[in-house]
Amino acid sequence: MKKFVNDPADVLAEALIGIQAIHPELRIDTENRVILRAEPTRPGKVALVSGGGSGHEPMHGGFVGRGMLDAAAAGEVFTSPTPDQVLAATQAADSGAGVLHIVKNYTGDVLNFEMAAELAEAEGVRVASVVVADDVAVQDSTYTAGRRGVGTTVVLEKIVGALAEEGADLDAVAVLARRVADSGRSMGVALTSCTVPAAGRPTFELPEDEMEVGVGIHGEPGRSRVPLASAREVARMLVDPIVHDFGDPVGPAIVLLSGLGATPLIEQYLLYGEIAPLLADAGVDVQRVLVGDYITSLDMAGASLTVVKADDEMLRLWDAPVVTPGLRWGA
Amino acid sequence: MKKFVNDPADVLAEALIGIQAIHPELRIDTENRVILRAEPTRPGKVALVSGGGSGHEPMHGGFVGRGMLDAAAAGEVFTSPTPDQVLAATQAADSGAGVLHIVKNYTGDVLNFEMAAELAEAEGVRVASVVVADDVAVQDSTYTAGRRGVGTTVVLEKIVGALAEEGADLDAVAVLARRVADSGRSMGVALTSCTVPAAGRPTFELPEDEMEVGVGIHGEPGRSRVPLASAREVARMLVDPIVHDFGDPVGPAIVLLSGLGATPLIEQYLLYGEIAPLLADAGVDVQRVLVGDYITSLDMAGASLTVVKADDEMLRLWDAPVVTPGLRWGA
Amino acid sequence: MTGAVSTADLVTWIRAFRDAVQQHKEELTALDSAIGDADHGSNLARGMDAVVAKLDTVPASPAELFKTVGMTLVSSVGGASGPLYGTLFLRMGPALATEGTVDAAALGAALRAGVEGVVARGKAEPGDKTMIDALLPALNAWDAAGDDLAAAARAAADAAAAGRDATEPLVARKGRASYLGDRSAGHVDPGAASSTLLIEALAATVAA
Amino acid sequence: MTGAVSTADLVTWIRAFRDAVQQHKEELTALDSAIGDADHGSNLARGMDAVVAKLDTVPASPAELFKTVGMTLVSSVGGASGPLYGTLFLRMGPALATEGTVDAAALGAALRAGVEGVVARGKAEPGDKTMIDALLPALNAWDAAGDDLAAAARAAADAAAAGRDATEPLVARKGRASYLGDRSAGHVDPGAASSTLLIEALAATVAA
Ligand SMILES: Nc1ncnc2c1ncn2[C@@H]1O[C@H](COP(=O)(O)OP(=O)(O)O)[C@@H](O)[C@H]1O
Ligand SMILES: Nc1ncnc2c1ncn2[C@@H]1O[C@H](COP(=O)(O)OP(=O)(O)O)[C@@H](O)[C@H]1O
Ligand SMILES: [Mg+2]
Ligand SMILES: [Mg+2]
Ligand SMILES: [Mg+2]
Ligand SMILES: [Mg+2]
Repeated sequence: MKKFVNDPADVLAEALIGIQAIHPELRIDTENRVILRAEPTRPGKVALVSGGGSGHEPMHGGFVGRGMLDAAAAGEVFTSPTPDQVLAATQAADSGAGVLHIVKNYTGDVLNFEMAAELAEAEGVRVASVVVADDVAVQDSTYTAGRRGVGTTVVLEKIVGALAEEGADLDAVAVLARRVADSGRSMGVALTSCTVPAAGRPTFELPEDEMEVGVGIHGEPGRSRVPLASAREVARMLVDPIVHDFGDPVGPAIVLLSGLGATPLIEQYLLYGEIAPLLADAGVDVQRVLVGDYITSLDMAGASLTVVKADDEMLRLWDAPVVTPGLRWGA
Repeated sequence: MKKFVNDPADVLAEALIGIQAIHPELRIDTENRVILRAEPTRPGKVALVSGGGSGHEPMHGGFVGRGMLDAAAAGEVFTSPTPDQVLAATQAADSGAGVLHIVKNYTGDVLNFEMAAELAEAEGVRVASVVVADDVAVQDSTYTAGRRGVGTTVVLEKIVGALAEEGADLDAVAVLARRVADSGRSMGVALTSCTVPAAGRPTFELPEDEMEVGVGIHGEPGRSRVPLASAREVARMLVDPIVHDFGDPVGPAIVLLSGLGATPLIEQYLLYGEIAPLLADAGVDVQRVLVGDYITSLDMAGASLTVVKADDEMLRLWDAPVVTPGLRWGA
Repeated sequence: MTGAVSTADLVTWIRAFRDAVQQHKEELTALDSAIGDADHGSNLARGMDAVVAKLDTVPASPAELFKTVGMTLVSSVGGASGPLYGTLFLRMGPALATEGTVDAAALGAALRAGVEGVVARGKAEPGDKTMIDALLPALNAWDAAGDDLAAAARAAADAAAAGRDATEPLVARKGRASYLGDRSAGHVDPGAASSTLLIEALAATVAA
Repeated sequence: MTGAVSTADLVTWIRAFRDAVQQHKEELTALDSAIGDADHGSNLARGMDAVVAKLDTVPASPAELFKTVGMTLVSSVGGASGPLYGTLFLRMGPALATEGTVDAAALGAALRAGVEGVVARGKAEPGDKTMIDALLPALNAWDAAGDDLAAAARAAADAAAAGRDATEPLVARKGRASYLGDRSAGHVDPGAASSTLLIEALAATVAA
């Protein structure tokens, strides 16, 4: 395992030390492994709290800051945070105006945030939750755990963060959050497996001439394994299922192409060059686009495409200032 | 070779198509493979032009924009651009106030920029040049090609870009550029080789239990190959040669830790957590710090540390607004 | 130790479970690599280490013990298994008397309360390819075995193992493995494997 | 073709060099992988393809031909070898008459002008482990061989090959390989290898 680590058991704790050294504008609660804005939440402002397993950097800690999250609970690598952690994040972030939990739809995340919300409400904190379940690689069904949450999370945190910054109340914030969550679809592909530090070996074996289509961001194997394809073909494998899942013409949209950790920017640029015309052909009117590492899967080579249908309000909030380690503009 | 590419011969051309689709605020001269700001250079403003081989994204094209570069010439992967390309960039960027060429010290870059400067001057464009040679892994000597240019380039482009934006003349811009270039030192380490798309296989073989210390950003083998070490030991291998090379106590500094392309942010955070106390112990007073992928080497796993001694003017210019794909703040 | 166990015996069980998890940590993670995210072994190992660190002094009662185990698992494991294993123990405690020893019937009732808690939290049904597929058969075997504690525990452990093995051909409908659809078939569920270690540790403890 | 070559013959040489570069492209890149950045083969191949694309009509004179070759290499190769190979040809042209055929002495003088141009641009000295280490011995052997063109070219090609081989133990002092310090020893210089292909192509052309 070739990684910059010391003892694999210490990866999260030590990464947090680094984040604190790099970002004085953030505050780390080391005991609870919570990343907060250095400044406490403005009285009256609804707080946005997210979190999840680590290994997806910059998500979530890298999206804490003005215009986006108020706090993020960092679980162990690929392991959702515990209720205690989420509770600590929730209590620290609450200004009295209530807290929105932004949860990616994984059983662990849902259960731990659920317990945390119960505990927080018992302590008198108003909590609303939104669950992001945007991964079209997973067949949706009420009998299963449903779809995974991927890139729409980032878009949601940005847009809803801007609304909270404007002073909207918890109900309004939660309504918009659910609207954004419902408007997003994602699809990913892996060229290599990631290696969980504590496991010490790749989560799956992928021969030199194969790739995983529909892979999860925790190295969960995808829905199918296909021969290694050109960027042009990969673009189609990402765009088609998303467009198909939307059904209706998409219209104005915010698009995110995220590298999965080990895919360099030049490949992401090239891949997006193939994706853009396919989106246009399919009636996706790309209004805003981000390409880079935003939601990763440790050292996995691959990419994940997210398309979020966006109305004027969402675009306006997208353009509002944001000052976080992972997203920054307007200030 | 597991990459998002079509024909390896088309990597650069196709990546530029992607960049154009992502960044409407940039203009791509596809024929000459030059990346420019969409807005022409303000009359009277000195233009900053850089460039080099591709495969180091976001450098250089990702640093074109307000407060940083005016144009960047993109060579083939790991191959410095030709004089024609640099000439085209120079002519397009010049507002009449002259052009600063920012050149990394590689034989190819130096020769091609030199020829371009001769051609540009023959066309009546005033050109000054600064050569960045900051890689302490390379023994310096007048009998050799000297040191390579690495991360100080990014810091220089930011600081000097801010000065040019303020309206300083070419001489002043060049003087500051040389001062920044002289103030920076870098050191890199690779855990894996990169793979040049046209070559199709890793540039060097590195066994599972070894790493290259002092590696170059083109996959040039380093000065020594040592057993795979912990992040704590790697931090020392990066910090010690830099501090030793400075000799005198460093004092206030800007620090850049760049991933080399396939190293995820969580490892970079962790590594910086180990670097920070070593820098403090060595008398480096870190005033500003960037950690992320800024100057990469295709899909190499590894990191490069840069320390630039910074006086108050340099810090002030560092903090000035910058709006580029790769660096953005203050606007 | 045929009819009933003391709190100290139950602590021995919990310690034995920790040892079994440590011993099978890599195996559990390997199972989770195949159909999940390669962390079930380290998750449970981290949690059970935290639990054992709290057991230097034996708790006052079984109820107390299970509360400590459950709270510690909830606050140290994370993932899906943290709240689920946590709930299992948190629900077992209140089902028990706060004093004295515990016999087969009492422990069986406590286990039932725990497993019902897991079902309530996780909404898994039998055959969904989860820890439920080892725990439910274990419970049923326990009840069917009658008054003898050692026999009940032995029957439960065997049933858990059979339930665990039976998860192999199943297509997962809950948890991370469900994302795989049909490709989840052909692998044993990691949570069913760790639950079997739990019941097996109990059987070994009461047999000793 | 013993005493002199026409522009068309020289075009044949340039085409033969392109073919040789294409044929040895992977080998050149492999040499560059060991002590450089793994692009010398693709760099030169790209450049020589661009050159040959411009030679559908035979240029008016050797001077014209070399100018085209030099300019095309400068504008299509990049890297260190682009300006250096470009300079080689750009300096060869003016050293030649603008009409008629070229004999051994004239071609030798042109080569000398070219190689001096490479030295002036790249500041490499003999023994620095660069293309110079193949080109300079070739030049000296050419001059020593006298009037016979085929003999001069053959001698030059053999000397280039020997010079190329002699770069193997050297520690590089110029170009990218110099960053390696002592670790650059034990590998043949890629530019010396490609230069040898150039002179070898000439020898083959004039021998034909
Ligand atoms: N809804 C559920 N109900 C019961 N058990 C579940 C459920 N979801 C997951 N599990 C169990 O949890 C195990 C995975 O645990 P673990 O790997 O620690 O968590 P995660 O899936 O969050 O990484 C599965 O093997 C399964 O037995
Ligand atoms: N200063 C120099 N003088 C002469 N030849 C040089 C010099 N620097 C490099 N070379 C030659 O260039 C070759 C490398 O060419 P190439 O790989 O195409 O360029 P780059 O090093 O920019 O990738 C070396 O093998 C060497 O022969
Ligand atoms: Mg997990
Ligand atoms: Mg090169
Ligand atoms: Mg798991
Ligand atoms: Mg090279």
